[in-house]
Amino acid sequence: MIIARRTFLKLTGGAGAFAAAFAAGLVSSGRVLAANWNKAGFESKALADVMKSLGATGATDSKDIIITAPDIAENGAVVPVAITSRLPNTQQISIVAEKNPFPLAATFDVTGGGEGYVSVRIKMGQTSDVWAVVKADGKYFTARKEVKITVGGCG
Amino acid sequence: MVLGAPALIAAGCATFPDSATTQRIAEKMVSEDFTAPTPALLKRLVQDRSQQICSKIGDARLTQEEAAEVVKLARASIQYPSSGKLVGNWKIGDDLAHDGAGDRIQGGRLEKRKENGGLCQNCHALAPDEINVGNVGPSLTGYGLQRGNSEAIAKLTYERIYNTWAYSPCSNMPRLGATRHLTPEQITHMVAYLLDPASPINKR
Amino acid sequence: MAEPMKIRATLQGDVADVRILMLHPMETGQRKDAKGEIVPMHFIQGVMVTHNGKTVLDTQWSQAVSRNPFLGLRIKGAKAGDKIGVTWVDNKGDKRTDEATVTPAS
Amino acid sequence: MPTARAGIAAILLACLAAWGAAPALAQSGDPLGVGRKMLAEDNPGDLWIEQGKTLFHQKRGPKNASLEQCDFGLGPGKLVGATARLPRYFPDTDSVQDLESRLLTCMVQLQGFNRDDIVKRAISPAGSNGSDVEALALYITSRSNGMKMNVSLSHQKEYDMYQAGEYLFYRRSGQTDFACVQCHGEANKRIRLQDLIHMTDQKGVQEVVSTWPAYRGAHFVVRTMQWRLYDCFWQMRLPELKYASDASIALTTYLHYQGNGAVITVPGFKR
Repeated sequence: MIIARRTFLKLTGGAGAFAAAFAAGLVSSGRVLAANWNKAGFESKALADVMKSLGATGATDSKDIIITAPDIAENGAVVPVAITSRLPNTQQISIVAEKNPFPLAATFDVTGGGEGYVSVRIKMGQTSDVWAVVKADGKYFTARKEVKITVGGCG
Repeated sequence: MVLGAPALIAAGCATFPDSATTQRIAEKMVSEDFTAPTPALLKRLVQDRSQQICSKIGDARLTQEEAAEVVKLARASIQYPSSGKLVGNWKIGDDLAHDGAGDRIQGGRLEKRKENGGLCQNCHALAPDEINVGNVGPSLTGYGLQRGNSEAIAKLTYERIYNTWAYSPCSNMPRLGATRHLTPEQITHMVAYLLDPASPINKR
Repeated sequence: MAEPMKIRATLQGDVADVRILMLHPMETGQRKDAKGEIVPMHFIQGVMVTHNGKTVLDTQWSQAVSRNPFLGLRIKGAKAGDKIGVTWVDNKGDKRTDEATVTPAS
Repeated sequence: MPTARAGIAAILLACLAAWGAAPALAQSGDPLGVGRKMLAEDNPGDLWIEQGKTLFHQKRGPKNASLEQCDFGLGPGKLVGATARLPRYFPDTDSVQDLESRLLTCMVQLQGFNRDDIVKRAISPAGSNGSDVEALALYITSRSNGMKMNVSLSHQKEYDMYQAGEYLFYRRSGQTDFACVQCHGEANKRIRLQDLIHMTDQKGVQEVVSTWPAYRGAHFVVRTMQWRLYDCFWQMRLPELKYASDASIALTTYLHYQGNGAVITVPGFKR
């Protein structure tokens, strides 16, 4: 279905889309309100740079992080991703779609009684590994899962 | 559970319209309830003889005579490319097989492209590694591997795409050439895509 | 104008399962409208969730979060009747706060 | 036609069976299921219910009136259970109306809106905030949530509509030779990855009639049954189905009646 595909492309944008968006909007607007917003991380174009911005370079794989996401997503504009961390004292969870033009999608700081669990929906431009980067007890751990993106529709 | 005619109708006080009355009412809707940018496009709703025969309601069966008529009309409809060559370029055919666009009408405008997509991916499994394929029609994976690429197979394949009703009267598959959705030349590319040993559809 | 969120907070043992739906375009800044003009970038940058006034989740989002966002989280040590507060802030400075009460599992 | 279908299937299956072509999906369980479940559990469509409620009670239009006096068949303003019985015959308009055509009648008669204006905006652009009609249709239908679809064919015009709807469901035309049944007449079929609902089966048709209006994930708005039908004709390469036309109401009458007994659960969630 072509309308869906068009919509998908428009709403998610391509690589150029994200770059242009950042150049035109965020970077110059100076109206970034969230004080702790990780500008360097959200502007990073490579996984390694994202990890660096999070201070997570050299993080180790952990089986205590579970990524719940579809093997195949019908609609790349809405890919559900839930992260469960069983690591003691989970402090932060980030979701990174490696092949997105700007891979870092979201970071969640867990405080107080918050559990090591978040669920969200992200845009993905193409089939890619989705990474969970978890800070627990001051150390960084990762897990990843591939999500295949097909542009759904019947046209 | 398969649905039948509404048995509850008997319990009501209205009368069951006979099929001629229903047809009259419904055809009036068809003629009044659709819009198109041009009168010619509105004519797409007009059925040809074969479509009339193939619009069986519910469990109604095609009679042998009807099937024979559909086959006869289909056979007569088939035209071959002026070049006489039935096997084109499989790469073009590959693109066509994965193109589902063209000729739709929305917001008072016709989706006009140089040529229409072949629609294959919507209904058929294609190359072995493809996920985003339909299953309304049978899998075409390995089509050429099973059949070879003789002239006879090329002709059969061409004809089945051009007007599949010549072989399977009233099947769900569109008569892609006969309805002018595709040109004869486009169909030769799809034949190549199905038969060529180098085509992804014949990857082992 | 920011539309109200839909917040569900259901108790499962002593954990509140919190599900939040927000109405927001999450524009990437690249989409064109019907007239062919670029729709300016417009997305939620941060969402804060509180439990009886105490912050339990502080998020940073990019425009890669989907339109009409969903956020799910779990809060330990919750009781029926506890207050869950949610505030989002977008890159244009629009914000919206809504509150819900933790309900027992049905 | 079943004979014809079996025919083509038999010919091709015979060829395929020899080397056992299994589609990739069949081998890997349900790789789409996880995502579908996650999306359906938290449906953004819910956000439009409140909007629809506000629109319903607000005094609007040239006549500055609410829709509280609108009669959906159970009496003015009575919404609970009303959509479970639609489409139905309405004496005041002497016609069979579905939810959306009835809503149009009320917006014109009670509120003084211009019919053409509403129709033009009824189906909103993808990625928009949705239309008034979409929000209203969802709110009104949500008032029948949990109730069973119970369409009756007791008036002659209701019978006629049903029969015409069935006729249209099977009527093939256009360059794809499609009627509805070509895609919706068998179980476990897909167009690409999208499941096609088996509408000549009671369970299948019940799923259709109980889940619209629905949030359409790829469009980010609530879509209605009128949209669903319109979009099918578009994909079939046929002319555009007029909003709230008799043809659309006939098809809805046919499907809703077949789906009687389905428990209404809106908004649905469609990929």
